[in-house]
Amino acid sequence: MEVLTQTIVNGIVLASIYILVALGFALIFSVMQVLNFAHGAIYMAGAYVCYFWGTTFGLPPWAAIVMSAVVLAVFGMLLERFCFRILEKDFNRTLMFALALIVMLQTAADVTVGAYVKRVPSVLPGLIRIGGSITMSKERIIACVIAVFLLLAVTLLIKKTLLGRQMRGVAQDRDAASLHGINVHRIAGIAFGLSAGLAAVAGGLMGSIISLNTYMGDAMLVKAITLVIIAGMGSLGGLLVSGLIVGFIDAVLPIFIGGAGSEVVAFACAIVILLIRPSGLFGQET
Amino acid sequence: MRTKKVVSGVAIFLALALLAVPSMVSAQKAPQTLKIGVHAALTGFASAAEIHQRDGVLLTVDYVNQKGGVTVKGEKYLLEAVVEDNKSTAEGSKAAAEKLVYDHKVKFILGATIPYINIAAGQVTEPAKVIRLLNYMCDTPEEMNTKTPYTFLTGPAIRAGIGPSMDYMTQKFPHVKTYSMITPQDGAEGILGALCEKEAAKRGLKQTIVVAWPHDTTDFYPKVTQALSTKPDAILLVNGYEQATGPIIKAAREMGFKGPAAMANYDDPYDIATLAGKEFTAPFWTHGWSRDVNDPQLTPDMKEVIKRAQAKFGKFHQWNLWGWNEVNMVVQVLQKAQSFDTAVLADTFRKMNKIETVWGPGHMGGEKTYGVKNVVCSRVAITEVLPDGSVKHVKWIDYDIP
Amino acid sequence: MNDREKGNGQVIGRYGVVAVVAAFLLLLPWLPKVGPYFLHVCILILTYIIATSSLRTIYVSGQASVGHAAFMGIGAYTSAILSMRLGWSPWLTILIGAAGTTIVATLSGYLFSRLRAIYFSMVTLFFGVAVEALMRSWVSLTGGRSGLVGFPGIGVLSVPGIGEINFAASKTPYYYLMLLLTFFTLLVLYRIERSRTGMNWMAIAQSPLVASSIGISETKFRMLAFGVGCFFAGLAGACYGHYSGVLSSSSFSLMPSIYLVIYMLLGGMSHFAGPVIGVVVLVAIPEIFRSLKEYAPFVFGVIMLLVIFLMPQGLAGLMQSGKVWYEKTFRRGAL
Amino acid sequence: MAALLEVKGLTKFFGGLAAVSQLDMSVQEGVILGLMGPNGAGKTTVFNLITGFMQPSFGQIFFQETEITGKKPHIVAARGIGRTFQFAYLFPDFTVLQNVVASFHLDPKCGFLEGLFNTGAYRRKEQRILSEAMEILRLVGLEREKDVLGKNLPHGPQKLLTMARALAIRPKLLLLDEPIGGMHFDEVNQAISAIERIRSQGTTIVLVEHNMRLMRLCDRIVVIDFGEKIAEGTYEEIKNHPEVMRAYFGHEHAP
Repeated sequence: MEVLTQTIVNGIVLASIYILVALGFALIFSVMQVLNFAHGAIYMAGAYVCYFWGTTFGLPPWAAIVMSAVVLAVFGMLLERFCFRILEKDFNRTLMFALALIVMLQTAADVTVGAYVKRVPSVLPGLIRIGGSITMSKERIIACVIAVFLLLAVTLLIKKTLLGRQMRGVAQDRDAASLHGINVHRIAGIAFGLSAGLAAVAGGLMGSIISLNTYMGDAMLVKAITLVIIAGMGSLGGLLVSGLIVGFIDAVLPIFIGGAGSEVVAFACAIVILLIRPSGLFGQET
Repeated sequence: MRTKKVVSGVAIFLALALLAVPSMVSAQKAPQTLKIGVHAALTGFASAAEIHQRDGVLLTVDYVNQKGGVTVKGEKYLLEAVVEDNKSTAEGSKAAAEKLVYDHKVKFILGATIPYINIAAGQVTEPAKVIRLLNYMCDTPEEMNTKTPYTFLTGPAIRAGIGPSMDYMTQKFPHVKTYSMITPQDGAEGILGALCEKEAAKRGLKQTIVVAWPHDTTDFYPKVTQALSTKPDAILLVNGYEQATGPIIKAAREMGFKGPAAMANYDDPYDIATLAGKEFTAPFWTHGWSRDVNDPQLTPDMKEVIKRAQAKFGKFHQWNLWGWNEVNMVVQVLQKAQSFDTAVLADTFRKMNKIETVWGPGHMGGEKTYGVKNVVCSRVAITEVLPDGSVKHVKWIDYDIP
Repeated sequence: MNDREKGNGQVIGRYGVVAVVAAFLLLLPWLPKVGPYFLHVCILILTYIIATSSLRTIYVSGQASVGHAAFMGIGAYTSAILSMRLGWSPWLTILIGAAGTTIVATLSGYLFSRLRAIYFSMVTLFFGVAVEALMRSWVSLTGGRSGLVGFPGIGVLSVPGIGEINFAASKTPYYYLMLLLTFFTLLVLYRIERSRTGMNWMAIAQSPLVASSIGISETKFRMLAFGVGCFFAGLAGACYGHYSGVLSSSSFSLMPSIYLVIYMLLGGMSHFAGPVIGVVVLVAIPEIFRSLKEYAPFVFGVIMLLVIFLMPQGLAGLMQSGKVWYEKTFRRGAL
Repeated sequence: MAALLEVKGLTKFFGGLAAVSQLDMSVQEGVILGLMGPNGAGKTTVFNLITGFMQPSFGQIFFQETEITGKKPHIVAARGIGRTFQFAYLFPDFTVLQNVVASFHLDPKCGFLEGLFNTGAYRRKEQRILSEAMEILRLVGLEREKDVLGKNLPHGPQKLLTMARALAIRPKLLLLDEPIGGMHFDEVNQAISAIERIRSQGTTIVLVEHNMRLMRLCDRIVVIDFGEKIAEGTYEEIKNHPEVMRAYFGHEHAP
């Protein structure tokens, strides 16, 4: 019974964090047509910056997360302004730049703080008891809550506000949008900042749940891509479903399948879905 | 367009200039030095620990040189550590070994940790008859066997910890009858599982399940769920490293497991307490070591390393001890053998029935287990993390590997 | 008159350059100060040249694969396991490994050929990581994370006339083997690219719509490109496996695949020589900077950034503009 | 004599509405057939259905008495139906000459291995192809631009190039989709003379066009509106056909 509950909750926790990362990846892709392979590295950087604020500057955990989100958001905007904007419309060079970014960020983390075992101080340590026997870690729950809250906020931002409408406009047709007087670059910058910020928050939250390491981004990047592909490019609702699918695969399958078998299953699913519905489960047919 | 060309020209010039730098740097060399190769992961997932082993070697080399270096056949030799990054990959490991053996022409390589990295390096060092000192090894048959006479295990052996851990478990927690084992999926899980089962049987314990987690596991909940599903009285972690052990303990506690958790390995208790959360790590013990310089039970060497590490790097990490240990092994063997012929050296090493480790007196063993008498046996510590998160050295236990 | 002389001069010059390079490569092991480690790096470079050039072949047909290392892995593991379990000669198993890779590639290539652009990249990415995860988790067959060891090297080859060549004794035979294979690979790939097949590939890459309207079967030719490319990847992987004597799945995961792409893009995708240049530069320079230890990857990153922002056409493009500039000045000198 | 192309009850639904419905049409050998109709009448859809770029919902298409309904585009092309597109789609990074040479993929059937070993036969074939390609370029009057990159051509010549490319597969039937759309005057003359020359070589042509000058060339004209055939006949017959008037101008008498 408690095993079941814990597993289900954990599935939701993982899902919410995956979605947080994937959302940023999808955002950049749909607004800028850039496959930002460095998204995982940014997530990793977020975790480290958060650790930095939390320990070196002794900020309270929640403040550390906020600050790291801010730092990374600014970093993202700078990236957009001074790098991706220059390489615009050159797919190969954009891709290469993202890869270079991975190398740089990972090495930077490695040589600065990387070598010591560390963990982001958790926002809310301790356990809560549900009923008699079922215990759960508060930080996982809180991580999930924060993630869901952010997801709602971003969804509202995209669906309801003017900025969101402009973003969707740019995503649909860049040129038409700029003809309608939308400052495409500004939108791209904001999207990049937002995406980096979300990744940073995810990093901070995950960094308190598990231990930090400089290659934690690689796995998360693949997860994000899996989510986006299963959902279909530029489908927010889809992300929710695909996130839950992958989250539960990761939370449940390892219990039954030894070693890395669960990964094989997850990727096989992604391949099959791609082959059957290239535009993803919820993407509009092209 | 033109400017672009110019700039790229400049860029190339810079690149070339950069190329020139290291060659100049590596130009000057001190006379009468003895090079010792360090084959450690400075990048990649194994670097978290092995960088500190490297640091340990560096500070020990300084120490030895301050004391006047090593004397062989009346000649004084200063030690020089040449470090190569094995990049935590098989290719990297092989490349680093090649570099050390053929370019730096070292006679000793202070080796790595992860099975496939050790094995890959062995492919190079054994044919070249270069003595390689492993920190650690996961007992996969390829790592050490009769075909690897030049490979020595100087760090504490993995199988040495299992028995003492179980003894401590049965003494301190008599109610414990069953335990489930959690270990990384690095190829050794089968061997270790069988080994533990045997040891457990001797002590009337029952091993309910062996759970193996892949190296890049991000979330340990599922694996721990699997381990706890058999309702064990205790959990026994064998092998693995702090970044994993910490979260595993954390997960187990979060899932409401209150029984004793033993790390039958040499993970740092402080790191684990940090990762698992000080408040709910206990009851937990490991064979890693206390950093309390006032503890009389710590050997003088250990205290020396702790002091020097804090002075040199501002921070002590227990992997510094491994580095110190390896270098001192080399020194002892050299002084005993009074020769640079690796065959002679290896032979002398095997015959040393008394050898000083950083953890106390030791001797050679392993002939029955591995077919070669290349394993240094000394003693393991039981170090417990107390409920308040502080770390206490409980006792030393001597061990011998036949 | 003047022009013709210059033309001859250039022709002679070109052959001269080729001759010098060939001589250098052939005599390399015998040059002074060339130790086993140097040869080891050369063998590595040659292996990557084969892999990267074959990757470029796939890109030429408009298929941006991000899972190429996985196919090297398939070749390597197939060959290693066969030679270990069945005790067959590595010479045979290497070929089987390459062939097996081709079969897998052609089948998957057929399935994937319905996907274009990013979607194709994504499916290859997933294929790559899935294969790697499989290698990692199928411990009984591949040795899992601890890697596969104990499979035979190429050993002694007795050639009538030359006598016995012992591959175990030194690196020189391996070097020549890889050199031969690299030459063979580049020759074949170059011929195909210059032939009508290559033209069809480029046509499909530029506009699948038009290509099919003039009777070019997209599926067939994309499959062909994928098969050919992966054959050489498998070949390179298998040879490297027997050379290194230990295989670990981590060598064929996402990052290695991505590095192959980096080598190619940095060298310059639009030039046949691009991958060669890219690999030589990106493998050689970090080697020179080994002494920087954990800081070494920065060098790699810096080079990438330089190329990305200063050389849009990649290093090969730079070479070409250099040649143009040289010829300009040469002509000016002549007049 | 039997028709070269026979279309029976061709129907294509997009979602609910029929872009083409119950279209019957037959093209005799050696004629130029004009396919007329207001914008959105479904002319291009008919082309796409014939050449296999779209799958028909119902109906059959016969080419030289053999059914080609729903065959893949490259197979249809191999059977001998060449086509151009409404927009000047071409290989932007190939030169004009390469654009045409590439289209000789079907003839001669050059094998992978021949190309790989660069056999003498293969080289001779490629030589022949080169000269034939030049001929075709001369036919459409692009021989001077032969080394220009496709993407650097102005729109008019691009359209001519697509015609040349379609011609290079030696089609028995050539489908031209608005061959002179967006051209200016002298380019139009160039195109028209090219089309006449093509026809004089005995290639059957179906063309979609609004331009009346081009329609005069046609031996027969089929007019469709909302996917249905509303009239068929010679230019003269069509010119004053009431249905056509209504379709085009909304009322019966000519302007």
